[in-house]
Amino acid sequence: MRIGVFVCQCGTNIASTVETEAVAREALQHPDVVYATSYMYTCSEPGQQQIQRAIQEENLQGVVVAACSPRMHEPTFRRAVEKAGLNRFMFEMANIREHVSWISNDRQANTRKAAELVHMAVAKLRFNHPLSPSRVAINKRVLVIGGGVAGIQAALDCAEGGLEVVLVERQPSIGGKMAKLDKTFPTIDCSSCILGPKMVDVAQKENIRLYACSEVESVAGYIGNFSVQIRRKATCVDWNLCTGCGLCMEKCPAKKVPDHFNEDLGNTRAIGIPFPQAIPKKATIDKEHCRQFTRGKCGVCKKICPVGAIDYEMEDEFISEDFGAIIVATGFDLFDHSSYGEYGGGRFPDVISGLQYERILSASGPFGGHIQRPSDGRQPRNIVFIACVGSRDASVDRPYCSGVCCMYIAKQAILTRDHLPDSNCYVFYMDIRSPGKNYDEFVRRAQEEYGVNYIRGRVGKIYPKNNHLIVQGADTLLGAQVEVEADLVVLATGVEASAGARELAEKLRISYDQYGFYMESHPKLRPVETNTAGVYLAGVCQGPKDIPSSVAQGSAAAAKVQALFSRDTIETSPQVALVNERACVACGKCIQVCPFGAIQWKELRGGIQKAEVLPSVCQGCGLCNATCPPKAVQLQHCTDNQILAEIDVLCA
Amino acid sequence: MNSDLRSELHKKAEQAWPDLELLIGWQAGYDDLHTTPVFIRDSAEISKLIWNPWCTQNLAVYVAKHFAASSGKDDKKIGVCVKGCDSRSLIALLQENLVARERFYIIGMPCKGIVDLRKLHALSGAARILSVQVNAEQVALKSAAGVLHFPLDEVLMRKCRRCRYPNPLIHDVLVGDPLTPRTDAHEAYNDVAAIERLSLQERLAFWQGELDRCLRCYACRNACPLCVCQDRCIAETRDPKWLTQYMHLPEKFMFHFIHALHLAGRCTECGECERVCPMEIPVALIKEALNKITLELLDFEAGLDPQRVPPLLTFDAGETGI
Amino acid sequence: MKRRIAYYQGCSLEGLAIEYDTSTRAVCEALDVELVEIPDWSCCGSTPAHSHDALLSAVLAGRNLAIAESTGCELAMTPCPGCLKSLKGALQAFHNQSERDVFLEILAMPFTGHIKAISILQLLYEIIGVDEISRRVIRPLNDLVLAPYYGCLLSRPAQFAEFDDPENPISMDELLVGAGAKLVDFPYKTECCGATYGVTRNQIVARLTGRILDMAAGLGAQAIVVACPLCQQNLDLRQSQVNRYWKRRFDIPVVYITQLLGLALGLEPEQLAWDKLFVEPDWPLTAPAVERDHLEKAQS
Amino acid sequence: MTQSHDNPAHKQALTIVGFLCNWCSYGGADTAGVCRFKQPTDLRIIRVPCTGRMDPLFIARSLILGADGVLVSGCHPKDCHYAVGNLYARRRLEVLKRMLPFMGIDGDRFRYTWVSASEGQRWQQVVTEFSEQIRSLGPNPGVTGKSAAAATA
Repeated sequence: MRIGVFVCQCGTNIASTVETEAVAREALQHPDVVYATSYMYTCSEPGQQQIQRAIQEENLQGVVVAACSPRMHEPTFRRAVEKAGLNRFMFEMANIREHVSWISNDRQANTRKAAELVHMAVAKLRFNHPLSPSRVAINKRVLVIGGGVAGIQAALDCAEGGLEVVLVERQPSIGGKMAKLDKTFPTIDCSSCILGPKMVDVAQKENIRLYACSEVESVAGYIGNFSVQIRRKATCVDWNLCTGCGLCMEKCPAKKVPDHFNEDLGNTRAIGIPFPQAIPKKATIDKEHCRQFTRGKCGVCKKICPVGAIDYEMEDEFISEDFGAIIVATGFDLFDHSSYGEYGGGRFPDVISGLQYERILSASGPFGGHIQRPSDGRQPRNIVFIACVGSRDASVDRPYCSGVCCMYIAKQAILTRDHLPDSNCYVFYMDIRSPGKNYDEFVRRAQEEYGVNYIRGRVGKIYPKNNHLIVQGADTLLGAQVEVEADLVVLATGVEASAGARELAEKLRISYDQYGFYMESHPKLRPVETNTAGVYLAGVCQGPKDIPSSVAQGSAAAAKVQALFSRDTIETSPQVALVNERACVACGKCIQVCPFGAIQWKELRGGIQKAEVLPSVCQGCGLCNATCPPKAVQLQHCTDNQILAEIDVLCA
Repeated sequence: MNSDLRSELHKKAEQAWPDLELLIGWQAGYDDLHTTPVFIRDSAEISKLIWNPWCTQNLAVYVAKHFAASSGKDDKKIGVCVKGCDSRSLIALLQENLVARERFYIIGMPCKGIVDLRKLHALSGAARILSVQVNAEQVALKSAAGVLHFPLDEVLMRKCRRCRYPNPLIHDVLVGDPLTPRTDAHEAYNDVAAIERLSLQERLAFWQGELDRCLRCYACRNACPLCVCQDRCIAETRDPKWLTQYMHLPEKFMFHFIHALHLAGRCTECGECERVCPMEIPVALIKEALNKITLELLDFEAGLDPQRVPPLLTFDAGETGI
Repeated sequence: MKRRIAYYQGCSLEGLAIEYDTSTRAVCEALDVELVEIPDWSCCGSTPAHSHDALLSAVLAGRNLAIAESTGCELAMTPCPGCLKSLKGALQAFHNQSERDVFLEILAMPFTGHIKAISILQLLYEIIGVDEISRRVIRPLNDLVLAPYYGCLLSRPAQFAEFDDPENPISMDELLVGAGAKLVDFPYKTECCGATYGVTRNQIVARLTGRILDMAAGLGAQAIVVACPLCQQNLDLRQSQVNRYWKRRFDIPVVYITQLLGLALGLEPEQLAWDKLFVEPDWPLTAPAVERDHLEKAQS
Repeated sequence: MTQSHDNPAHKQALTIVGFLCNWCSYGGADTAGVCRFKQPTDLRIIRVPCTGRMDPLFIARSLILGADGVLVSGCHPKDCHYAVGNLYARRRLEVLKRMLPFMGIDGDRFRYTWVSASEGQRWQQVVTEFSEQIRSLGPNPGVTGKSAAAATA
């Protein structure tokens, strides 16, 4: 092999503590190295041209660049050598900047280390082989998991582009948390008026298939070719027949069923449609409270249903669908404030969560939009809002800012003052976080125009006294203790990862942070991708955010899918495992350990079994290679021989 | 007593024969002190089968290496005779799905211990051994120098002195009654502990001395029932090239690291590697040391429960301390 | 079986809070608990020590625990929450790898750190248990309406106290209910009593304890029940100061949990040092004892 | 940082082989470089995709051949880019670590650890500590030394 070595000076980044000329000179000593030089900026256009010229003139078959981290410029140089006619895998990098010049000022030691790293790269390169990617066809269907506003937006944008979309929603209706909101900040427009038409669009788009009351059971496959099993939970109502007339709900005798849509503030029936604008507008039986299930007899809905849709025997159904990409938009849950003992730990009915107050404010809510106390229905006069309940509080393991609470409190206080001009609103806050278009102006309006009393400080204690709630807190600006005799306390409960988020992440093989929010590929530059190719993120499942950001991410994820699907095939990395069938002893250990199910049995003539890697499924981790006793499985571009060559340079 | 058991073995082999295409057992060797494996394909040869304290070979070695992939004609099975320790090798093979249980008919031999020929020779000194009588407790060794008597325990294999499983843990039929495990068994890792008591330098010197004798004949590997790579062993392959043919210490160390680490969490301590070593290197000790580690670290002993997965082929996300 | 528990009395219980000491010993005896007084016990390392040097405080408390260990007891109980905090601080210093060596060096006594420090409430609630105590009640506190007041230290900081709920403790509540009393839903269970400001700035104490007394009175409590000498002192001894400050006429007895349980267990007021209270109860201390058989019948 | 690493007088050529997973620890080492966190210069890093790729034999071979130290570093458990590679690795590496001293090779010459791509400071600390540890152990006699005792004397 004819190898060329190019030592980069990176201006002075490398050259100031490494003698690059000496490194290049020493490289010429190594077997197969026929050309070595040092250059100011190897990654620059002239630097790349120098490599390409040398490939041609010196007839190089392999190139080593000693420069920055391969995580930085490996793709750049691979493209450069490819343009000059070499296979892009006939290239190796020695990291002499991040791992050498930047971590020590000892010129002598650095130069020796750089020379050894170059030697290792040369030794490895001598075992490199040209590799070429294979291509697999893309199944141009997309799965959207979660039917909140982010998922709806993603589904609509994909459908608009002509893609076939399947939208899976865990609840009986799409709409997510936004469907429960009364108004939205900072424009005070009605939440269901802006979301409703989008929900209807989802139902009407012919290329969107909606599975409500359904969950993703398992995911197999890889980008372009996912195979997903979906569990359609038994609703006990045949949705093909149900017309959404609501008769069953009217007649159902179980009347004391907690209304989850109204955050348990009111009661509903054991069968019914969660809210009037629900999509799909189909009834569902709540088995936990339905008398047919709890007592074994009732059957009222079955008798009354004009289309005979009720089926108590219905069981969960499993369907399998294939997709080329998956958008995850599973949203969030609200922090459960019962861990705040100082706020009553859930014992006081008039200390409520922010979402409960949304339902109270909503005209379709439990009190028809009249603000009243859950305990006695009395109209409150003094209302206290407490910010950062389950946010920015390490003591409840929620050190992060939920991002939306400052704004929704301001909105709720404004709406309260609007509804009840005689009321007094108090907001206890730590800091006001309002970085958004017209957001800070909105908070100012709450303070200045609507006369909401903002008190900077934490609340230490809430206790009932004479049918009031005494809110004890600190005003850190005045340096004084304050007490407010409140009638209603609204806790600005923060955002936390949706229940089941971790389990779904395991199925999708995407990573999540310690709080259960999904990890994007890069916090700045790849915000909607995950580390699993073909799986994208939208909305709060990735981290707290408001409606505009969720919608933007939904659209962004859709755009990513459209870009992926604009091609018919995708290239798969050739850095995958490969079985040498002659060496394989069919012990099956590689199949056992592969995290991706990428290795399977292959039967040769005569019934002889061998392991076989599916290159499009293999992610290239090399676990099989490490496990295989006769080393019949070799991870391409990181083979045993390549690693051994590097070790031998150092140790032999 | 041995003759009773031998006729019982013959009787049970005859009974099983209609379902068998092959029966692997022991037969007499070139003298009374040696036995050799026998592969019976004709019922007339069943009479060749013997059972005595010289039946040292672990016949499980043939199971995975030669017959795992073969499929039986007319659903006929392969019969194999196993001692308690040998049965653990079979279970280890089952744990890794290297053999199918239904392919084999296992004849279990409760075993009181196998005589270590090397110990006999050491005891007889230079004198040629003429004959040896073994009864329940005693060994009578007749050599040119006269008759010597020893307690049986003194001439048993190292593994037998710490045997906890005299009865096969898996079998289709048992020859003789199950035995009570010995109550005076040596601690499982006595011999490992003896090495561990040495200083680091002494240990290195010990292994340098022992492994320097290694010829890289690979007998230890070939006798191992769990070394299933056979001639694809990376000690000999060129691609990947883990070892050169150069006969120096690092290559010898490396070979024994390969052999031992490939058996980590798998070795059932049948001791065959050490028995067959022509240079009498205590190579089994390395595997025993690894077994001690996997037991302490991962609470695993190979070859006991066919359902358990060897610990290095699986993981536990919740485990701590490593 | 008689339980043997090392007893650390502490300085408060020798003086102002002697009724706490008397009643604790009496109740423990009635409950078959043998209190082994720590021989030659010394200062627990409270305020004067810990405000000067945490290590000094830890070693002072450690000395008492080391002696307690030598008595063979596995638990050391102290009724005073301040002492409890000091004793736990010693154990914390011992179990902290970086502090242990210097701690032991200064201590210069054998110490294994196996002993556990608990409060009287923990002894009654967790070790003896509400069930056993209520089984032994022969004079139920039938008509009494009580406000249980825990103060700051008994259940907090949570990771230090490792006992009861930090914001809404219930151990004393359950013990009192088990003894037959009625409770008010007392929102000031864990409010501040002013603590040692009683000495330096007693107006603060007057203001804070006034709120507690006001709440208890407003809810109709006939007594406030406490388990801390400092709380008791601020609420009881200083009640007249509070009355002057607020221009009120509070007249609420502030009693130790052990005094009330003692009555319920059939002990006489003299055995429980009821006469040491400043605000005397206006209700009879000894309702007629109920026959044990009769009580058990009623309970079953 | 002290300048001691930069003083050639303190130097004694050591060979420390590092096996770093591409996703976390290699990135962590890059981060340390970008932040200019000064480190000893004895470490030579071999990039592998995942610690799951690490056959313990690579480490055994390095130490048998005379590497003075071997450092393996990967993603934190449960943060593996390939989900579970490091969970397999930690068992295999720990078994090796405990086996080495039985064969007369100092287990302290081998360390495995978990450093994420953002933990540049932690990487600096790991490299510094490990290099100092190896420095205090001195050169590895390997397995060829005529007498092990003489080699360490």
